[in-house]
Amino acid sequence: MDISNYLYLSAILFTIGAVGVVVRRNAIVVFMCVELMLNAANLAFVTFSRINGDLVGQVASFFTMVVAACEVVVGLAIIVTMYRSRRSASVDDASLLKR
Amino acid sequence: MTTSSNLVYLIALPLFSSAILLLLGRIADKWGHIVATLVSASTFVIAALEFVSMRQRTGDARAVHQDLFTWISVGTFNVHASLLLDQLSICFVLLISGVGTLIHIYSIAYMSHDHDRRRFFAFLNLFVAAMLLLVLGDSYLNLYVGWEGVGLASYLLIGFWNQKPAYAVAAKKAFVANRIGDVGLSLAIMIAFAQFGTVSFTGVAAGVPHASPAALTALGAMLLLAAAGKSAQFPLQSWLGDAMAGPTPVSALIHAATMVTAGVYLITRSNFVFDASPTAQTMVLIVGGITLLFGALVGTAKDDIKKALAASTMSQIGYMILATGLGPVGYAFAIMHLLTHGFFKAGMFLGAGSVMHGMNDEVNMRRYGAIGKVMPITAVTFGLGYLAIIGVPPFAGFYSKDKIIETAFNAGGTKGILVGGAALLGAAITAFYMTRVIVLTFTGTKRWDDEAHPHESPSLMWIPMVVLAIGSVASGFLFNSGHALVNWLAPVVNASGEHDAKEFLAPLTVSLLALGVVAIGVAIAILKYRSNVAVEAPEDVSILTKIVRRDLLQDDFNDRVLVRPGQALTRFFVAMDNNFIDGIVRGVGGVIAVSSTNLRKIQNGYVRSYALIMVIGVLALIATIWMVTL
Amino acid sequence: MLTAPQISYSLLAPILIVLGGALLGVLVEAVMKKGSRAAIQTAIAIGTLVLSFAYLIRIHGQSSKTAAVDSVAIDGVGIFIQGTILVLSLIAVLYIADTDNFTAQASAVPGSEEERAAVVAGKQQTEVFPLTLFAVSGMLLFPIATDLITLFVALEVLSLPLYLMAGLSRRRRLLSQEAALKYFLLGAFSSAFFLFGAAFLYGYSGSITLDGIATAISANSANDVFLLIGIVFLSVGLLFKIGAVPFHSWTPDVYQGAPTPITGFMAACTKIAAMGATLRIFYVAFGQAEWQWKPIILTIAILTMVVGGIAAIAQRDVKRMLAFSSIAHAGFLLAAVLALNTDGLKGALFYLATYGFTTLGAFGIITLVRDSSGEVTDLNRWVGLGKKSPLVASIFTLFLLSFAGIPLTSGFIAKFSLFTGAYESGNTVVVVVGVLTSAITAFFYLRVVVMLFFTDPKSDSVSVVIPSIMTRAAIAICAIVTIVLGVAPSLLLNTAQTFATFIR
Amino acid sequence: MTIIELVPLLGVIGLFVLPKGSTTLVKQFAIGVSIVDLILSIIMALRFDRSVSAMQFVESRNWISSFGIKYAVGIDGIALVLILMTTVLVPIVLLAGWNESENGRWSPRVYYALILVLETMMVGVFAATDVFLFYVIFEAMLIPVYFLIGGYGRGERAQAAMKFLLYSLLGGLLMLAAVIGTYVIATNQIGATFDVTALSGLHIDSATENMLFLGFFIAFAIKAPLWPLHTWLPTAAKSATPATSVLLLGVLDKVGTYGMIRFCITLFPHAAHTFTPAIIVLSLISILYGAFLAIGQKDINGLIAFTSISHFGFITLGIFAMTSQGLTGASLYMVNHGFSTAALFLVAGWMASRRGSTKIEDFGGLQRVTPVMAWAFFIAGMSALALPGLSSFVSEFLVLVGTFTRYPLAAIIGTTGIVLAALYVLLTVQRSLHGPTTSGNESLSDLNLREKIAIAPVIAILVFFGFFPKPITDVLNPASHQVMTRAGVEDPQPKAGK
Repeated sequence: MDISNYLYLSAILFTIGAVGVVVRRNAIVVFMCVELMLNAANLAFVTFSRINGDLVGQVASFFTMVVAACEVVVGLAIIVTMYRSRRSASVDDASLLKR
Repeated sequence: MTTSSNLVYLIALPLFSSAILLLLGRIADKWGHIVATLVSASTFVIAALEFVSMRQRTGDARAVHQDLFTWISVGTFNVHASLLLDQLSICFVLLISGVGTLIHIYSIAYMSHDHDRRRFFAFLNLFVAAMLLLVLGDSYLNLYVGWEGVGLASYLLIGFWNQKPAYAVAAKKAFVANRIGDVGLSLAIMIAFAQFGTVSFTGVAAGVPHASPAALTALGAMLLLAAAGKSAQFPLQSWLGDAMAGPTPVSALIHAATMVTAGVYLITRSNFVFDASPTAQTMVLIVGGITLLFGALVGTAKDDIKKALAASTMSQIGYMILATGLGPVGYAFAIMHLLTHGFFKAGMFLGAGSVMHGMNDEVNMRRYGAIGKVMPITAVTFGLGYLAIIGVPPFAGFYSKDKIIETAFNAGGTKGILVGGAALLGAAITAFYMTRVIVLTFTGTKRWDDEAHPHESPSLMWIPMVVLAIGSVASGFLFNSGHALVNWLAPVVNASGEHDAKEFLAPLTVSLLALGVVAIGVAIAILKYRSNVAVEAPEDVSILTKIVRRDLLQDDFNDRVLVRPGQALTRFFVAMDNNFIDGIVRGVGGVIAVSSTNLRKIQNGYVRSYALIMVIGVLALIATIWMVTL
Repeated sequence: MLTAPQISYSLLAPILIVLGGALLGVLVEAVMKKGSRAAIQTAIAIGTLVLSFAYLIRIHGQSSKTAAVDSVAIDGVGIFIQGTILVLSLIAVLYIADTDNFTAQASAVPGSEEERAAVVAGKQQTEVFPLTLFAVSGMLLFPIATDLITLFVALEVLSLPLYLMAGLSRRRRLLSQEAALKYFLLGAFSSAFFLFGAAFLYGYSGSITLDGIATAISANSANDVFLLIGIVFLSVGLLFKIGAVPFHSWTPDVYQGAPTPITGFMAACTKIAAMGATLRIFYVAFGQAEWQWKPIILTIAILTMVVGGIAAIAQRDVKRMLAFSSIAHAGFLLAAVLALNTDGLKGALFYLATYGFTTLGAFGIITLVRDSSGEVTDLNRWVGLGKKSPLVASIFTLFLLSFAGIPLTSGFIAKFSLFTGAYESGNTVVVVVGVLTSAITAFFYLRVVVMLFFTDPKSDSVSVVIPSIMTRAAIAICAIVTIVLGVAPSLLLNTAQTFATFIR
Repeated sequence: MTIIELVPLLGVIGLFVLPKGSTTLVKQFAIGVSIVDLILSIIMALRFDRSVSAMQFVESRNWISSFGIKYAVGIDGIALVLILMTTVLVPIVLLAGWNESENGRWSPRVYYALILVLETMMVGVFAATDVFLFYVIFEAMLIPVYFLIGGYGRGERAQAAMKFLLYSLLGGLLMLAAVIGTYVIATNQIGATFDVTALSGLHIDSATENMLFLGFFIAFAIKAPLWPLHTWLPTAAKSATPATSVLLLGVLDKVGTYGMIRFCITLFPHAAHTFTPAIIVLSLISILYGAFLAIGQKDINGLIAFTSISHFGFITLGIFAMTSQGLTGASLYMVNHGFSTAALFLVAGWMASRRGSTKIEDFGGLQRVTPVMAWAFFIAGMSALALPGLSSFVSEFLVLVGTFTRYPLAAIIGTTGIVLAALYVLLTVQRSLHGPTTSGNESLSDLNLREKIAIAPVIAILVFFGFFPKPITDVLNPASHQVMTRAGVEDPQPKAGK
């Protein structure tokens, strides 16, 4: 199988993630879409690592995973606080700040 | 050329006297008029002394020059404040200081009841100073200072009673009309500098032979425009009638004897330009001819004695301008008429002032009548002036005006007949309207109210009138005896040797013709106004009369052609400034404000739409980079 | 035989010190009693930053080295930016120490009984100090990182604490939490772009170091789709942080919602760190590919200036206004990226420093203007402040004039040196648009001045609290720096000049 | 030189040291400071060498070394007369506007401080020989004026101040771009410098030169309001206090025309030639447009503002005629306009403060009620219409003559402006001074001694230099010559050579 297909997959995943961020209302789902984008990037890293024949890309994907984990911690904390005060996880409800 | 250090006093004395009177204010009320009169008299004495010493010299040495200081010196533009007294200017200096002094004396009495008499005298002195500077300056720019100075003095004096709106308007009108003329003088000076690199009379005269005809014509035309403004010539004549708003001595001094003749001086002084440019000379002739008829016609319909005299002044100056347009032969006669006119017209104005003084400032001649009986001195002096102006021999006007008519006919060809005919016709009309003035005012039946108590004026007033009357009688003869004035002026106006050109009509023929038409004019006037004069001007008159009464529609014309379009233009500009220019600025501001508000709408508070904007941004970036690089 | 990699700890010490301080702060949170935490945390934060700065000065002579196996570069620009960040965060900490700005208990639901109890108990939020230090350590690392992984990690280290800090406001907690949420979601979104771009750059060059990318670019002159995608996506992450249009939408909302001291900290330090990284990436890695990216950066620079300037006009909230103003300033700063020369770099460094001081000063003033319910940021209620408190209004005016770039303030010299660099490189268009936008921005700054001074105060107007000694000192420092650098900029300009170098 | 700049600044410090509460002391102190400055500048003028065309009293210190920016000052004839005008006008306006500071938003102390700061800057801007220094002061000057208009003006003062500042800033920022451009070119050719003399030796390609010229010119054209960039001026003049208006129109706006001579022509002579036709057309439009709008004005301060626009048209006309008469005339015009506008604004201010209105129609018959004030206004008006014998005549005529020798048609059109000048001055005189006394004006008081002392020197100057402008023209001539040499032009020769 042509290795570039992995890149196409990565791009498709990234696009799905980006579209998800734009169209989904639930903060958790939005956040999951971001994670999907990160993973798309990871896939790209690993693919390129394979193409280039070194390990740098794979190492990078590990770093990404760690960072993504940290992001989850912070993100969930924020989303939960938000949910507690509003009883809603919809990002559209958080629209007091505008204009 | 002789140098002298006295000339400056001619100007400095009245100028300082004026400044002091104005600065001291009320303190000087008691003695201000005396100081002013003495100062004026002293200028006459200085002028007389200069005249005497000038006569003792001969040839080029007659002209006196005084260099005071460098006024402006920028690059090659060098103008000294320096004065020149030559055969031409001494005539004017004597006239100005002499008539000026008489009028100062007259005014002491005439203005004795006015609260602001001191100020009046200060203005009079200011005028004398400016007028003397006008005729003494040795360059066009120096002349220009005096030129505008007399304009200012005239403005101040016309508007002396400026609490009356009409008078204030008249003053403004005079100044503005004069300013249009001043534009001409300014441009003339600029042309002179651009052409010759100098603005002094001698420098320009020296450069004239090298200049192109077009430049000279332009120069001449601009000088003529200047003269037309100052001397109330067509088409800038309309201010003079209104200028009669000023106190009568002012009318006599400024608007009859001196200032209004400055145009004649300017053209005579610039004879080298006009002699070199036949086109400019023809323009002068046309302007003079039109004005002399115009003024005369207007004079026939005026009921206001001062305005009648003003119209007459306009007409008489038309004669002078006409004469200057006739070339070297004409200048001397123009000046001669100017001097005799100075006497008789000033005398008549003072006479009119005297009548008004006795008649509670009534100016309508229809309310006069039979005043000769109660004011004999006034009547006699006025009468002598009258005889002079209509040109009855041997009074002054006969000599000067006949010479002009004669010279006009002798100009040759169609031109000669045209201008000569105009001059002759003017003489007839002059005779008509002046007779009308005399008949309406001094003879006939009394038409004034009982409240008026006409009485002879005090001696301070009638003495100047008598002096001027003597001048009206004798001056013409004196000037003409042995061509005294012609010869005197010859070095200045280059008139030598041209006098014996071919004659179209003999002098005697001209005199007889003139006397003939004058007699006709007088006769008609007497017949028409001998009796049955209505106190109110009749309304059922021909359309022609109405037009003449409206000063031949000069104001209507100005109103339609200048004032209203000017006002419309002003309104247009104001609207343009508020709406268009500021509007553009506001428009730009508005566009920014609107875009700002719209940008606020994009900031709608929804995270998802922010993310969408980012995505769109990314896509746009990719698209851009794609287009640029591939 | 494997050898341990050479780390050069001494060169990394400033970052390590800050990290250490942060960890210490966490320990303090865990161990110490509530009452004494605030003072200790303040002391630790200030001490850490001072120590770090001192260490930075010690090592600044050794610049132009790489450390940690070439993953960070200790060069002129890095040192300068680190120094600026340290000084500015020190000032920010002075504001933060005024803990009245932070929620008593972040976990309590706004308006709940629990929150009221916490307030009554006099509880004070002190987690903000270690968070700040963590963010600072990320900021210190971000501009000196020379490989894509370090960059990404540093980006997250600086961002994650900020997401939290944005939600810690004592008053208007709903807004604050919303700001945190928006900042977090969009920040994570942009991080994903950054990472995706990094992956493609790695794919293009086979290296994750900036040097390697630069080498690859100079080796292949042909356009490569990987390179283009890499540049665009990586730029998105960076442009998001510096708040460039169209990646700016978070700025006004977050600036408005976050506690004002944090807003100041973000506006000044984050922007400097992000700008430092941007400059490094574009100068070092993409320098050879300028024909590919210059058009888009030019477009974005112009868009950023214009949109920032225009949108600010209609703002009614002073913090939102300053947010848009910071967007416009980001546009100006992008001119330095376009310049791609030493003068541009010098200008940018000077600009960042002066802008940081002015911004912190301005936000400091905002913390002082209050009514009974807390800070008042509605501009309409600032009307007539000049009458009530001339000194505060005057100092605020000074900052505004500096923003507007009026001569004799530091902002003017900054603008001048920045545009000089841009002009030198032939980017006349950006200079002209820049000066025109400056006029637009001047309009809304001056409108505030009009409100402050030329309009009469309304009855319901606000009061100016007497600031604590620390806030007072912070504002004073900012004001003095703004004036001094306006009148005698040589002090800093010469430094910026000597430090305006990158190593690869 | 520096001392003259510093004295007012020290005065400002002094102002704040003075004990609180005593307004009179503050006023006396400020006037004292400005008089000391006047004396110093007169001493400088006496030591000025008229035979030298180079800069004198030169001082130079490094300021921002990394850009080659220097604190460099020095004066030539044009700068000298403008500085003198400034130092003369400041004490006069302070004395004239004795009570103006009391109705402001802030204390008189601030008012006097602002004016003294402004004086420092005004002197500095004319003396600066470093383009950057010039620019810095040029822009910084806006701030005190902004506060003077906004804080002590009347009517829509905040908006007026805003409009003024935005216009000026916009121009200033365009100029900044041009300054940067010039600097970059200098760096490439001769090294980092902002010295105006050094910069004038640059070789710039013509497209760039044109752009740079425009950058400078637009800034100056806004400052010196040239049509159509003038609309801020009437608004500002209507709102500012008389003293501020005098300094704004009399001095600050001169920086615009001064800059055209000092920078536009000197640095970019070729571009100056390229744009001359356009600028002359704009000048002519300004002359006529300003005059027409002056005629249509109902507000007395607006009227003065529009007359100034007309006069600035003359000044730019003279400058870009590029003849020695035009340049010297224009420089002289700047001074004369300063004084005649000062007279107009001060008297108009007194009239307005007495009557409580600035509408021309509210006056009327003042000649009878307050003769001295009426006379002062009249003389100022005469100066505005350039009556011979007053100094403005000399300058206006020089400008026109200078223009005529090169562009006759422009001079002819410009000359018609003098008729309009007569109209707008006399119409105003007629409406405000003449006619019957309008009700409400019967009991207005005439000028008091302080006001007389303030206005007398202005009128004396107008009259004296009308008759004897040589002291000024002698100082200006070498400077004009220098400018023309730099621009590579010579006076046209008389056409009819001898």
